[in-house]
Amino acid sequence: MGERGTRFLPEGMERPASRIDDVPEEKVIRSLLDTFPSTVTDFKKLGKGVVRARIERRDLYRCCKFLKDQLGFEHLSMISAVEYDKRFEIVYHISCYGSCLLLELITSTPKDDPSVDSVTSIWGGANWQERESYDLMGIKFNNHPKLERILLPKDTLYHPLRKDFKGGG
Amino acid sequence: MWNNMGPQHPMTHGLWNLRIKVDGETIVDAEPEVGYLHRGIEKLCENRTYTQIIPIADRLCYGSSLTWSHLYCMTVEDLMGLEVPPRAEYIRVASIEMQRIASHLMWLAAYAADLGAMIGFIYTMRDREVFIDLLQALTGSRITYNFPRIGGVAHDIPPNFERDSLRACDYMEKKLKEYEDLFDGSKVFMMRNQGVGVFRKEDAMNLGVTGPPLRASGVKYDLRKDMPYSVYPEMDFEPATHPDCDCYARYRVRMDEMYESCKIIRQAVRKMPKGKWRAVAPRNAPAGTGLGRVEDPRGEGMMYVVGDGTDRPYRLKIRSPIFVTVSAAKKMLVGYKVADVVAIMGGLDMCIGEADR
Amino acid sequence: MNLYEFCYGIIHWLVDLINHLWYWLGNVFPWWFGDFFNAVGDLAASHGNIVVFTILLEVLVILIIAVINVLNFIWIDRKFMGRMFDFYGPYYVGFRIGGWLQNIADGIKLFVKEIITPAKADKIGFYLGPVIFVSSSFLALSTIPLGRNFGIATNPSGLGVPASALMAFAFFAIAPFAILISGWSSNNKYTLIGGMRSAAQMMSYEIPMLLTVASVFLLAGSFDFMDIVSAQHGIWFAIPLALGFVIFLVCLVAEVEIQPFDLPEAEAELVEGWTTEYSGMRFGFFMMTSYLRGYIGGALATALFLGGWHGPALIPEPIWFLIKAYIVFVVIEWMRWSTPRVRVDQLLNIGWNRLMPLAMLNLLIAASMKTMGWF
Amino acid sequence: MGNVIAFRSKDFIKWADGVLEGVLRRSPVGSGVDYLTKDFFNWATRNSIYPLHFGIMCCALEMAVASAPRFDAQRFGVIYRSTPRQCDVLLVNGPVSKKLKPALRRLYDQMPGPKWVIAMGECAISGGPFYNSYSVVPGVDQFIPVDIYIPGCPARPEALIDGFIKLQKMIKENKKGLLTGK
Repeated sequence: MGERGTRFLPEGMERPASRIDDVPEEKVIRSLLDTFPSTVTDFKKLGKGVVRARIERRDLYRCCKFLKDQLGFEHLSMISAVEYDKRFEIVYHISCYGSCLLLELITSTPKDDPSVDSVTSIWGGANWQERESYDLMGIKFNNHPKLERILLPKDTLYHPLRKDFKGGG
Repeated sequence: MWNNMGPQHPMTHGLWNLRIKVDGETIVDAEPEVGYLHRGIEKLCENRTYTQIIPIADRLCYGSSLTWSHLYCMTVEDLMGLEVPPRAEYIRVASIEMQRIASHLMWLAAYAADLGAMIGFIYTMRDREVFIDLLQALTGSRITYNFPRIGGVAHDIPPNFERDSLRACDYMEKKLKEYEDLFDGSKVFMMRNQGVGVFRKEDAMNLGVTGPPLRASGVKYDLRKDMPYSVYPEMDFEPATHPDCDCYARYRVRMDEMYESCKIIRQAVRKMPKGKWRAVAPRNAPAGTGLGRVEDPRGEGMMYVVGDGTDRPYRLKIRSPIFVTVSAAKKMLVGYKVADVVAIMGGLDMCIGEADR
Repeated sequence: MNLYEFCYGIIHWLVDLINHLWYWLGNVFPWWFGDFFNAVGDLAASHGNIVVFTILLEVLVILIIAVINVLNFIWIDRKFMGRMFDFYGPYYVGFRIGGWLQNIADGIKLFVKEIITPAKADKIGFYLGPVIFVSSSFLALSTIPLGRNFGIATNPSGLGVPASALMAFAFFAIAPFAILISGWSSNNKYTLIGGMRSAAQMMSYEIPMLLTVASVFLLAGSFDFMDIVSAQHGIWFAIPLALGFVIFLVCLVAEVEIQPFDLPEAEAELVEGWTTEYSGMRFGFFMMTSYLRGYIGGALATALFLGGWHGPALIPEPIWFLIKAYIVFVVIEWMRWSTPRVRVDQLLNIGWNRLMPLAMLNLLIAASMKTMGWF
Repeated sequence: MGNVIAFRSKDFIKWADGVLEGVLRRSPVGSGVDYLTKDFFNWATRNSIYPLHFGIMCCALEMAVASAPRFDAQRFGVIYRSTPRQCDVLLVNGPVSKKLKPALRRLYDQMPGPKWVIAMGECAISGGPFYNSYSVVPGVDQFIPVDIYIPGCPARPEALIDGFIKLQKMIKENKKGLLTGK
């Protein structure tokens, strides 16, 4: 595993201080719990190399910053927004280039105020994915550089992926 | 001067709009605009049963539809906790790699046509038919195959499939040498590619670019190796990388990937075990979440499905590699000439079907 | 084959015929302006008139030859491309004579199509662009003789142009203005960029081209096509001036805007370049004239470097000339369909940094050969 | 008469055009010209079909394949042009989303007449698999007149070539001469 980690580490990148190579899942859980003891909950190991954690939305930005800078999660794969009865859940799938590890970070917002902090300043790749979530699900991302509709025309009045939207599908 | 390139423009290969601000012939700002092909697939999936979604997943990307239906089936199998028979996995891997070659050949055709070498377009399109024929023999269709099923594949391989695949791989490797003569041997092609669209490793990693553009920036990140799925751990291959970060590196990475795909197809059809090719899948999925990640020809494809105990998914989210990659267009384009737009954006292998969903 | 005598004969016969008619009319109706008919008949039969009509007929003949050649060129282009690309090219149209009628069908279809002038276009420029482009190209064509006695500008009537080669290049160089005018007046960003590129490209490739042509002038000691071709009686200039011939071909490709240097109409980046807004027959004229310029280019290369109409006497002179021009054109097409397109800064770089010094070197070689007295 | 004198030159040209063309069209000269030219013009028009180089979805790929060596639509004089100004046929080969609809309509309006529209594939005909989506127009014929429908999802290249031949037949049935054609 150690050999593998160095082999896939990109050249010229600084190795983060607490980079995990061996038994990554437990290490991630431990360091997250140490840093955010009150806001990180509900750990679960979903499969080989996939960890799920929930975080309250007030700590989301700090947690993402910590994940990128300290734990080496450099790649934000996907941002998905899911609507439930009472809340919206925003699921971040974060992985790192070096080790086979995928973190599923879930945060939830109430229905009357669907807004979370934007992580665009941490991962540039989040820019359009957040815009897409805003477009289709109506979630507001605070501090986003340009929160506009991206897939639908600018004058659309609805957010189609919400369950109360009945047109089409 | 702001200039719209699209939605109808020969450069776009699909349906999107690149707004560039030019100063003379130099690009000073760029802003891609997508959404012209938005079909609302995520919403459509919520009202269809799990089996009905497979054809729609096929139509996500017209360049490599098999990868997407395979990804969908993998995701739902993860949700249902299904075990796929090994023969089905081998058939899947062989067909996906054929699809990858076909997709890369289509990219090469479009790229050559963009750069003005019509001969490249014609030759690659001609040789792509070999693999399209193989896939047609396997699945019965040319572009949208509807072949993977939840828990396996639709049917067994046709007779003589192994022989034909091996022949096709030999033919392809011969032809790839020819393309290398045609393109790498051309001074003009090298002039148009080397040092154009330089995309540093740090930017590529920050902006979430995956697939050949990322590997062409020197990052060895291939989900087939890094987070192996299906039977890829048993295959012997090496993800292609290139340290140059420019358009030529992207071209080289894709060419090398085609060689690797030939290798994988050979191993897959030779190692293919006997047995069943399809497991019985339940009609309803349990409540919970499922996740699938594959290495699409264009990057990291990902699906996230939320089941609620019924026969329809509660939510299906699709991560499209091109959607994220095209958002990095500004970083690549600024500072180059108008003529480089076709080389840079063509080098990303745009497939708008999956980006707009 | 003597074009002038041929045309003179026809015109003379026609004038005689008309004269007889007039005289007959004058005899039949003597009471009704009889003298007038006789006077008109005498006037028509004057030598000056016959010469003028002869030259007009010559122009017509050359025009017909040019148009047939252009149709052939488009057909050869498509068929040759087809052979390179593993397909047939046009095939099913007309009487299945290899798809030769395809070009005629295209032309007639474009004639039937609606002609659109964009609402915000500059009307005068938009109309003038194609006119200048087509007419300047035909003027350049008119100066090139196809045989010793087969040309307009160099005929034995004494009305020919003395420096016909110089004239040809002068007319050939008008085209960038037409392209610039039509690109600017279309009021479209792509056409504007295409027009600008065209102007930059043509002007920068004009200079090395004329320098190589100057070396030919130096060796032949004349600005006239007749003298240049007859100076190549012993040895074609392509052999002593091999470097110059290559430079000339490269510049020619840039001048007639085909593939490696077809930046003004680069299809992938500028939709159709400077012809984007033109529809119907105006576009047809542009397309036809671009092939006509290919023909002119082949003819110029033939006349200046490949010995013109010199060849074994079995075949008539104009046919020799056309065979050589066709071969040059096919070589250009070969380049066209197998190379990618260069970028505009690279194009200018090639023009100024590579071709210019080489053209100077070529001129030096020619001058030293002349000084040594080899020519 | 006073009106005629008060004409400006432009008006005069317009008036003369109208009157002369009207007279010509109605007179035996007009019908004679039409009779002489219609076969020829019709032959030219149907043998040189330039579709617009415009790809939307899966069928666009088959459109590209149809011009590649194996299927070779160029045999029939089919050449793809990139600008709508020089095209005869608008080949709609995919679902038309609501965001694309104005752009497609504009492309159709920019094409010079006579022009035809081919709807290729199920998506363009009726919306196809996306018929009930919130952002797809169910069928391109809702806002553009369509002449030829090519079914298939995606339509195969042979089907596309067959569509072009059907279009040729359709043009052949509808002959127009020099004067009636304009």
